[in-house]
Amino acid sequence: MIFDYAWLILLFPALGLLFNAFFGRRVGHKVAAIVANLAVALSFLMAVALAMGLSALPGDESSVEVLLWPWIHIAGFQVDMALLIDPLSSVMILVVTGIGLLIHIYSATYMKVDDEHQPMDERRYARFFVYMNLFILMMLTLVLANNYVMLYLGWEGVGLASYLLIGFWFYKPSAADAAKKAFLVNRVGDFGMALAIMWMFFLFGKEAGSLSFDAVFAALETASPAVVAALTGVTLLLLLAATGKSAQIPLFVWLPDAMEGPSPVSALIHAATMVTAGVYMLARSHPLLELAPATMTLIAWIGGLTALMAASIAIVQTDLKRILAYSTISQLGYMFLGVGVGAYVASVFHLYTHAFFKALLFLAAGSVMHALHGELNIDLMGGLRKKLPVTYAQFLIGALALAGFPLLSGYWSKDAILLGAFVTSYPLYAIGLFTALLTAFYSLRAVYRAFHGQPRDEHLYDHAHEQPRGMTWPLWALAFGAVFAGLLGLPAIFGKEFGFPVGNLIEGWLKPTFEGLSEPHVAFSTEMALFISSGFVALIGIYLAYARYVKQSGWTLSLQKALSPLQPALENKYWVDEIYFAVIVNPLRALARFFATGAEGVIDGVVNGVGAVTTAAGVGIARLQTGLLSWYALSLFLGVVLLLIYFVFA
Amino acid sequence: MVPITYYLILSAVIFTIGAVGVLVRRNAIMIFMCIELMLNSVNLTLVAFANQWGNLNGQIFAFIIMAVAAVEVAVGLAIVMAIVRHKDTTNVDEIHLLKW
Amino acid sequence: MALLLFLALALVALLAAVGMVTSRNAVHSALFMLVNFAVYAIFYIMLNAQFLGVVQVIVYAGAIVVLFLFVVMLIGGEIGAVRSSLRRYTYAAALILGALFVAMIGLGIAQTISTDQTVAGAPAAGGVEAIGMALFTTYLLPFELASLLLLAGMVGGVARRYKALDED
Amino acid sequence: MNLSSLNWNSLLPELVIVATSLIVLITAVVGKVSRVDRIARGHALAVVTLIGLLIAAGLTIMQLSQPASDFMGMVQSDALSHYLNLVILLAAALAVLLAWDYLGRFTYSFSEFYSLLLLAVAGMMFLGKSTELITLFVSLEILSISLYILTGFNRHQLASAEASLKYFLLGAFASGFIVYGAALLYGDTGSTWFSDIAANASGGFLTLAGFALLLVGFAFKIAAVPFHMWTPDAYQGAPTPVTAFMSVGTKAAALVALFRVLQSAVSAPYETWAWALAILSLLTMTVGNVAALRQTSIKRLLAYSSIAQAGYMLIGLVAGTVLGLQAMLFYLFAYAFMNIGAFACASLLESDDWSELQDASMANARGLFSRQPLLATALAIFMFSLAGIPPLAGFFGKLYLFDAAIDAGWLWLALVAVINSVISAYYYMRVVVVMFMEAPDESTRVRLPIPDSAILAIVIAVLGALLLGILAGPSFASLGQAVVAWRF
Repeated sequence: MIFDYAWLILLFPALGLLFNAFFGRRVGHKVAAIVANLAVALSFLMAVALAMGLSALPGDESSVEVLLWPWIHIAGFQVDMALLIDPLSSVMILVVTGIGLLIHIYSATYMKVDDEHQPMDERRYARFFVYMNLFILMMLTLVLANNYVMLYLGWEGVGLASYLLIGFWFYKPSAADAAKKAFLVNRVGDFGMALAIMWMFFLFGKEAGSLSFDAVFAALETASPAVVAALTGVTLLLLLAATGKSAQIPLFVWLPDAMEGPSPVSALIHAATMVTAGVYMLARSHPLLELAPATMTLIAWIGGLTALMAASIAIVQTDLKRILAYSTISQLGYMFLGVGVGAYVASVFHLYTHAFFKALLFLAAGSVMHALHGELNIDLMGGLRKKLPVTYAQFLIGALALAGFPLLSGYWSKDAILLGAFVTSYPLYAIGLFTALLTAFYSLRAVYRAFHGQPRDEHLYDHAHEQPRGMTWPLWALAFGAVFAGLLGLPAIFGKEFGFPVGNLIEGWLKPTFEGLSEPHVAFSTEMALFISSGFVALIGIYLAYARYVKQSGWTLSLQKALSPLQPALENKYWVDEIYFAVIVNPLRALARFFATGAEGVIDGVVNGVGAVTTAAGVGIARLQTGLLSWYALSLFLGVVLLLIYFVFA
Repeated sequence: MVPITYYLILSAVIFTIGAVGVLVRRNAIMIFMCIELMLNSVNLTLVAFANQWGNLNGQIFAFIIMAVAAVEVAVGLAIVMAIVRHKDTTNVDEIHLLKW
Repeated sequence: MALLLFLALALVALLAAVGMVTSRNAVHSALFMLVNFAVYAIFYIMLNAQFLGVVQVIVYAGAIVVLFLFVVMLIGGEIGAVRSSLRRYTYAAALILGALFVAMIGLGIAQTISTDQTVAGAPAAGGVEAIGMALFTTYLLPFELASLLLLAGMVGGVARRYKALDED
Repeated sequence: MNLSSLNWNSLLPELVIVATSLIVLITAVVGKVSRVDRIARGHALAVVTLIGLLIAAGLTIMQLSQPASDFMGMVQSDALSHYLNLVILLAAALAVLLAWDYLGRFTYSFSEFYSLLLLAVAGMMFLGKSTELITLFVSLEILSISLYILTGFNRHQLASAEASLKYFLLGAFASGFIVYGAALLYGDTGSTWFSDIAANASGGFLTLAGFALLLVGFAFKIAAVPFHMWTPDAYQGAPTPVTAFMSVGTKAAALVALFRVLQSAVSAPYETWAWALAILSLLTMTVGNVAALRQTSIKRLLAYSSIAQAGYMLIGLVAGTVLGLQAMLFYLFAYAFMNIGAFACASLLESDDWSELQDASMANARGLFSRQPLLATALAIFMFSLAGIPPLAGFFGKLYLFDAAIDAGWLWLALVAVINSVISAYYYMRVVVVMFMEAPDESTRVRLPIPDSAILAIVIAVLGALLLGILAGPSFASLGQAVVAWRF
């Protein structure tokens, strides 16, 4: 039985990271890269095998739990290290290992030079792959966990890998700051996660004896109204956690800065996989969410507004990777929107297509960066399509998929979410549709600014060189996915109406996980109308970008002038960073100072608040250690006599 | 014949004198001598008990304690000398670099 | 007779102990200690531990006290201890604790060991042969461990040997 | 008596350690070598030491599956002593890795250092096995004497000498009490064997006084309040590898030996000694944690933290159940990894200026993350583990200890321990915050050189702290099987 060997999927990356951690810097670039790639490749094969094994099971039993070992076992409460293999997790592991493998392959070439474009030394090179394998391991732990505690383990683990990789060029202050920012912002979210788990422990721990998804969800069926009421709180905390990990309002600020990490990291962790963990976790917790409609509504609005806000900021960004970062936030907003309106399948579908085209875009951006020796400002590019035709083609495919160009993968999945929004709430649908327009505009803006027109910096242009071969074919593979991945999720209704041999594959696959929930369905004509309108909107966006940046039509300039009052807000990212700085960072700094130097006044103040007795004890105990031997001996002798008296008279 | 208790009480008293000496003396070497006094009193206790029980157990123990005391002296005096080389004092009141 | 001898010797031992603890001069203390140890040697013999009595003289009087004296002479004894208010409290505390300690131990001895248990003429247990036999049979392990202990002490001394090398 | 009739097998690991110690020692007197060669020879000696430790560990592991055995009734080889041996050997091996480069900074007496370290290891191993008072006392002295010397091994530093003097005088003072207690027990029962003591004890004041004094000795070694005063000073002054080793090894050996005494020699009622230990435990963790709050030296902070940790571990003894023992052993393993790991990181933050008291101060760690992210991360992991944050080993150790306490009816003690954990989180987090959130000073901007051996030690410790956490269930269960076999 293939499931008995499911643990192999975790073992391979673990072995890979151990090998590179211990021997990586001695074996040279080639071996280090091969080992790391092989580890992920084997994991991917295992993921495929698991998915195939799952598909062989009858539909109503397609969920397998594999116990690795009992983990925590105290007085009537048990948490296991156990893997849950079901349709949802199988999609996730395929994405994580599949996209992960392609990015690993790309990195093997990409990371041969460092941020200064100097050859990378073996040590750092191996370290990079240690982190990458660690990330894969942790991400797999996260998505395969069968309980909340293990999920939290993976949750913190991917966070750790993420901070280490954001700060990979740690000697650059900007990178160190970005890592710090990611760490801090995520702490807020993770705190929510920890609280949510504790709360669930108190709600269900006794009854279910475990925090496994099955046990918790089963306990819901007999839950008292009080427990159901408490679920709103629990789910709000889960939402807080998800907004941290998935960079949503209010905790999105760390993601743009996270672009300080190497490009493959941005592609893998900050676009394709880790940031989607929040979406995964919410989708996984859907039985809880279903009982907390208020949270659902909040999720939908957070998603919608984040999508709109991030897309609008992306329009004015000039740093290629930052445009993509905001676009990631915006696309994650769509996924949240999908979850919030109950269109879980659509969300997961978008997660899956997004992984392809966003990874493609980031890697293509990475290869632009490579070509231009680290330059990312699109204002300094231009005309690159002549110099970098392959990269141009790849980037264009990614951008079109992101823009929702009809029939490409992004088109299908975005529409599925918009459909869900349309069924639930017209304002949300309107926001989503308008965001689609912005999305199409900013993605093509990036393409036109970077690759079309005249070179704006001759020196950069002259030195540009096409990507090396090792980086090319993973990109083509991703491009293939960006074009065709959507075909797995063609609306079922198409199959019915047009007589396609296959219906909505992904919906059929995920059905067991989201059993009992009906995906939104509307009349065929409505659905067609929605499809056409969103395709139309995407084309408008693309045309706008074309008119503004290629044709440079006069009316676009006057339009821009008309909108210019908005520009400061956009360029300053709605001053969110500044607001946070005032409201959160400064108090946090104060807290840090308090932790660091609190010895004197502050701690006394705080401790005084708790009780003057403790202060006295604290001061007293520190002073008791006088450094004088006689005093120590006296204390010892006092102890001796007290013990004697105690024992003799007890 | 001497009651065994006399030996025991005597050694308890001298043990205590040694312990009190450890607390009140300030010279490291003196403190150390007081500890030797304590160990010796223990030996007396052991030998007295051995006599009472009529077995060798206590005597062997006392013998081993002598070995321990000898080693402690060798090591202890070396340690005191190390301090003297640094600080030129054996007064433990003046040796308080490490505190709080 | 034996009791008288014991009482006389006990007095000497006590006085020597008090003298050792209170003497200002470390050399005097060491000499008081020597007296105390010598009295103990006599007690050992009275208690049928002849071998230990001899060892006591050789090891303690012969080696340990001499070593102490040697070091005291080398680095000078305690010169006029500094008096501080803290010390007075220490004295009081030490004496009270000491009294309590003796009381507790005395209580234990008095309760468990009856006073009419006298030093029995136990078998000539403490001879060299008996001790030797015991050490090399039943108590082989602690004996060997004691050798390890001595080794550790020796190594501790040896470790000081690279002084010249370490300090340049 | 025939030597070959003795059960040497039960002492095999200890014999290997002693033999290694002798081998290491002998090289000190062979030939004359230049200074450069001396360093190389020091490394060779470290390798020999490691090999000896590994062989001993291998033999111990092989013995795990064998039934309990004894050697002339003096020592008992059983699951308890085997697991203790593993903790001690692990601690020693990590300490050797730390000493590898560190030692050369102040001495050339490599062979003495390693041979004393090995003797201390042997002493600890014997201590955990002793079932007889003389053996117990001699073992205790072997480890103490070795550690006194090791504590004062850095002769360029007054602090080291002072630490050594304080440790020695107080240790010898405590020895006086422990040996007096042993004498009283002998007087009470006429024997120094635990089994006889348990069987023949009068149960009167003499017995109780004897146990009380014996307990003093253990409490001193465990660094339980109020017998802890030497600990911060000795730990701060000693060379860091020695501190790391003794903070784990001594505590482990003393705790296990105390457990053996309590279970096989004590005839006093459970309530009597359990309450005494409970109060010691309460005092120990509270004093340790409160005093650690204000420390500015990471090394001294860790010293106070190790006092507090001893308080947690005493809970296992208080419970006195299978679960308690199991939890204590688990915690010892966890503690070996996280505490030595923390000291390893601290040793890298130290300066070479021995003239004054300059050890790993908090200021040296400022902004460490932006200088050496991996080192900072490792230290953070150890701090998190010591603070008991999931999913690290320390968390599970505490969880099991508290669970054992509640299971044995000591709910209040578990609650006190939880409150203490919260207090302790403050100072552990302070270190993390300083490393991650503060900007480095100009003076501390330099990259610290990290020797390979220290990296290896830290990596092992990190892996241990992580894996014991992730594999908490199975490792706790396997300890359980061994411990249940132990007679209760």
